[in-house]
Amino acid sequence: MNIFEKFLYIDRRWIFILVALAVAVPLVFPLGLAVTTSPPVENVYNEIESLKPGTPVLISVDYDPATQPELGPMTIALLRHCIARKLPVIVTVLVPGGPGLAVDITSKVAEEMGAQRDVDYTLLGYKVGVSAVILSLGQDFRISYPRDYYNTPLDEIPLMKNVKNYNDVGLVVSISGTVIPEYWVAYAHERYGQKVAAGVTAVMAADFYPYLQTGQLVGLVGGLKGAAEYEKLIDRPADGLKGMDAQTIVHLLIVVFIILGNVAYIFMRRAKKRSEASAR
Amino acid sequence: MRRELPLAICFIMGVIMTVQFFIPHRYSQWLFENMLRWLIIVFTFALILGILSLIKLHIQKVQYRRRDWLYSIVALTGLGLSLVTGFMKGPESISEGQPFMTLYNYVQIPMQATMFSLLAFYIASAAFRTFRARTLEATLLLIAAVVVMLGRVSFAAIFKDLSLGFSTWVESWLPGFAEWVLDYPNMAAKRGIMIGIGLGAISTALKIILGIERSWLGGGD
Amino acid sequence: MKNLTRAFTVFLFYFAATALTAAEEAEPPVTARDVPNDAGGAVDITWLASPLEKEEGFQGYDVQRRAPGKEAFETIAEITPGEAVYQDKEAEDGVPYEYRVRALPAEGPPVVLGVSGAAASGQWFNTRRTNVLVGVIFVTTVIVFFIYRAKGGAELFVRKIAGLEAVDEAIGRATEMGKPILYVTGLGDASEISTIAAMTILAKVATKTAEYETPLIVPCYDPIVMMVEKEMVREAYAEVGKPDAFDEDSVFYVTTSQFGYVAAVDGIMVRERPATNFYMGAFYAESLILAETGAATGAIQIAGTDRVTQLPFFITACDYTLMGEELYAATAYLSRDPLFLGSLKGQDWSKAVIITAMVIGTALLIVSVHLGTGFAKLFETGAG
Amino acid sequence: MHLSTDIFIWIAALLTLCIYSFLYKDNPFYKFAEHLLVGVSAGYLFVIYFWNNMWPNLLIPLRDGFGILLTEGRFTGNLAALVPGTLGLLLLTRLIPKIGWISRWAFGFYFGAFQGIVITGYMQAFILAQVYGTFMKGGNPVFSLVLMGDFFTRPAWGPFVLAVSGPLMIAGVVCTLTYFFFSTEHRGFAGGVAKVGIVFLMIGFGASFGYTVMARVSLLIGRLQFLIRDWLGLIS
Repeated sequence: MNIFEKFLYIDRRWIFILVALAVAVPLVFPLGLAVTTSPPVENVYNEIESLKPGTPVLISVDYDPATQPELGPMTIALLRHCIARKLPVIVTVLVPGGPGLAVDITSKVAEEMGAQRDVDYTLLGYKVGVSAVILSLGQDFRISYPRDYYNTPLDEIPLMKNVKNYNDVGLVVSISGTVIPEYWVAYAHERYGQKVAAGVTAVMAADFYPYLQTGQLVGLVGGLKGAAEYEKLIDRPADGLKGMDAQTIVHLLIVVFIILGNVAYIFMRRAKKRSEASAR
Repeated sequence: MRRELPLAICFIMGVIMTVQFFIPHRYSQWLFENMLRWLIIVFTFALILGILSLIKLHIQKVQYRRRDWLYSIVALTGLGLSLVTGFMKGPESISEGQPFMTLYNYVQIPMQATMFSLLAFYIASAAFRTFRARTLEATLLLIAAVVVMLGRVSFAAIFKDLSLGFSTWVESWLPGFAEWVLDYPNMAAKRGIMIGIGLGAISTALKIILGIERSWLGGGD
Repeated sequence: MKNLTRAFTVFLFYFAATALTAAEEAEPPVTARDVPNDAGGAVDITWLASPLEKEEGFQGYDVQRRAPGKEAFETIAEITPGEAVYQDKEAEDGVPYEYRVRALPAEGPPVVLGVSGAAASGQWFNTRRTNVLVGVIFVTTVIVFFIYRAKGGAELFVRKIAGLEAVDEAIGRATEMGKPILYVTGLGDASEISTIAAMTILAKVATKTAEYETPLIVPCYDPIVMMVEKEMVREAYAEVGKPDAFDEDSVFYVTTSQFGYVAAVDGIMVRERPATNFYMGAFYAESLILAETGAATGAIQIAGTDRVTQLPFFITACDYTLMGEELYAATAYLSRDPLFLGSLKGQDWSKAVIITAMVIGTALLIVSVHLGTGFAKLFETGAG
Repeated sequence: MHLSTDIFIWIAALLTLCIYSFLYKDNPFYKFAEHLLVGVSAGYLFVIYFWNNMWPNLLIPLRDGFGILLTEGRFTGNLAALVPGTLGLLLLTRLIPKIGWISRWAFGFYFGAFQGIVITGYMQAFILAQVYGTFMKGGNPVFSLVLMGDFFTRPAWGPFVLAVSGPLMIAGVVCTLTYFFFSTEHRGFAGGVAKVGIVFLMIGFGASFGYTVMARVSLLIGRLQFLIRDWLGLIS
């Protein structure tokens, strides 16, 4: 085993420690690096800005705790934006692990902004059968949601009185770490002409670009960076922006790792070839 | 009865939902709305079935003292806690501030969220030890990855803070270039894949409705 | 001269006639129309903006409706200035209503813009979805056609897949080195297509390992998958006439826990140091950890999955990767199973049509934007 | 440093550390936490399925329906919920191996319906709309002679990128589709086109790769924010 090989195959636990430090240090000692916004996120922001006050926005919490650190900040930013613009928010949930997160986020944001449940926002809760639920909302919300999360009949909720189906909703934003936004595209946008935007984990973000090009999605908020951009747009710094320093440093570290690893690999291959040649 | 009837039901339901799509008439809407209403209810049972099977598995593990049965007791205890707190106050139990939500917020969320953050460590070590530009293809992949990784974070800002000469160049070009890569070459590839996946899904659905593909029936007669 | 006057009169007459018809064709001030492609019960009313709109204090319009046999018009909606459409969603199907739109000036009585009649009705076919219907019929036809052809034993050609060519070489290397082969079939259950594909390829690999008597290790995530795979491997050994070489413990169940499974398989890689690792089937976040550990042990690695998000890790950490549909194609190629083969062929033909359409459409757009746009419209969807 | 005094924060922090101990190696702490998670989340799901679905969509309509039937003696639409309710119960027979086959009727019901939804929905969103998007974007041709003209009248970097990107995208889609075409050998012209397809695929996978790195790091940031801020109180 030559020196390059030894270098390449060091115990990975050393690398783990480096990564933990690269995240923790910038969190404790922030650098305050500037964040630039990108068109897909700006489009979501502009779409919400363009809605008339009083137009309901449907935010679908389609994620569970596994992706909460990534998607929670953007959900909060979107909620704050809608409530500040006096757009009533209807919150639905299409993954079973999600309703608890929706309860937590809506109640906290409402308290902080003095919003009233069932007037400024409403939490409809979780329903099974993703595509069936999305389709049913295009006919009548009451098909899948006879009652909200808190067991109140829909007709007794002031906010829902004038909401029958997608015709009465200005924008749907599906926030998810799965392909559920694709179902919103296929069943709410294509079938009922509903405008749809998506907030997704970075794992999925690159896969959603075809929908942006066709206009099937009006905009896309991707990962924690997307949340940070949104926080910048609404001028309310929170967890997203706070995390960006650490994000930048770890990305740099990983790029350095890739370069170092490949350089060592090339030298190792050369050294091997040379020793094989000399053996002959 | 055991195979023909479920196949027939599957066929009829599939055809109804497909044909309904093309008929805007109110009779068709009425049928559609009722089907959706029913689907949600039946599907709820399907998901509950999954949980019941899981409980059965852990109970059997404890019953027959299979390997790691002690951990199954841990799982069953957690399950019991959730169920008790979830039902003790009727529909009220799931509102904010209730014990059920405390269990969710301080036990389920931390663990589930931490699980996938483990990957951050593995990705870093793989970046160093495994991601190799072995072939031309892998090289292209890594270059695109690096562009997106640096273009989507405040990489350029570091240069600015260090006031290096070429900082403005990096600052103005890199994020735009990353966005271009995502908008055009990436988009083209993803669209190609998407059309393939779409055709695959349609063909699978067709085979199931027409009864050509029957593996969903499971074994037995 | 006489002829000239005559010609002139004819011309005048003709001009007047066309001008008149043109005036008739000009949009009437108010139009009521049944909403097309809907469930019924709705009428669209549109009108031309009144010149009064420019005046100060203009209050807007009101839309009125009169059912047949009734005397008076009833106001059904009041519209803000600047708008010129309204949809009456309360119309009864088949009733010939009359609609009247009035402009409301700042002062004085309303000015009637015009009256128009329409009856609501529901349609039995949504014409805007014709292209979807054509698409569905086409895809259904080709797929069913090829499945039946494949069942009938027709020779359907599938090209060689690069990753598969490497399989023999990889098994050969393990045999030379006297080390085992590790075969991981992912986290999918037995009904998933990718798992079925993975099992088909496993059967092929097993016949080779049986021939060379190379040890095979198959750790499983799902108990049912494990049972099926054990049978398949046993059969493969029997097929090449070496049933005794089959080791019962080579196919075994590990655990149904994502990270627990990874830890166990990692342990096997480090201890047994297999010469070749296969990862075929449905993979999630664990793909990265598996492929990394395998690369560190210096094994040749061949992967195949339809989980697009995991492909990048396999491509950079493995020697060969079957990407997405290649996994299915490989299965069709190896097994000649009519279901796999027929649907692969059907999808191939659909793709060929799509590629051709894309080329024709682009060519038309270059030649004439008008023609090309018309062609593109055939594929337009959305909004109802 | 303001160490948290909230017992629940401590529980959450310790469970988080139990999971992280997997980084050292698989161990009993990790296994304990993992099994606890399996149990708690299964219970959570059951409770949510019940209160968010069973209760409002099935049990309340049945309660109301039977209430009216018994007091006023008339049948109402609410009682229609009996049909899916019965089908649902049939589904549960799967737990009893001997009569498990009955569950196939209910399974066929929802499975068939979902497949029917897929066929038309996917044809619209994933095939037709994508083909249309390859020709037109926002009502303008993707392969635009106008943009190319702009470049020739004003030859600069910006107009060049604008003019070339559209055609490049079209080529990318066609080449990628050709790569996944299995009915001809990848030789000659088709082989060349497929090779270009691989280039596009690799750039696409690279973009996903870069983004995935970002995702995993974000999750770690979220968890360390919790440990450093909520538990250790090192930052506010």
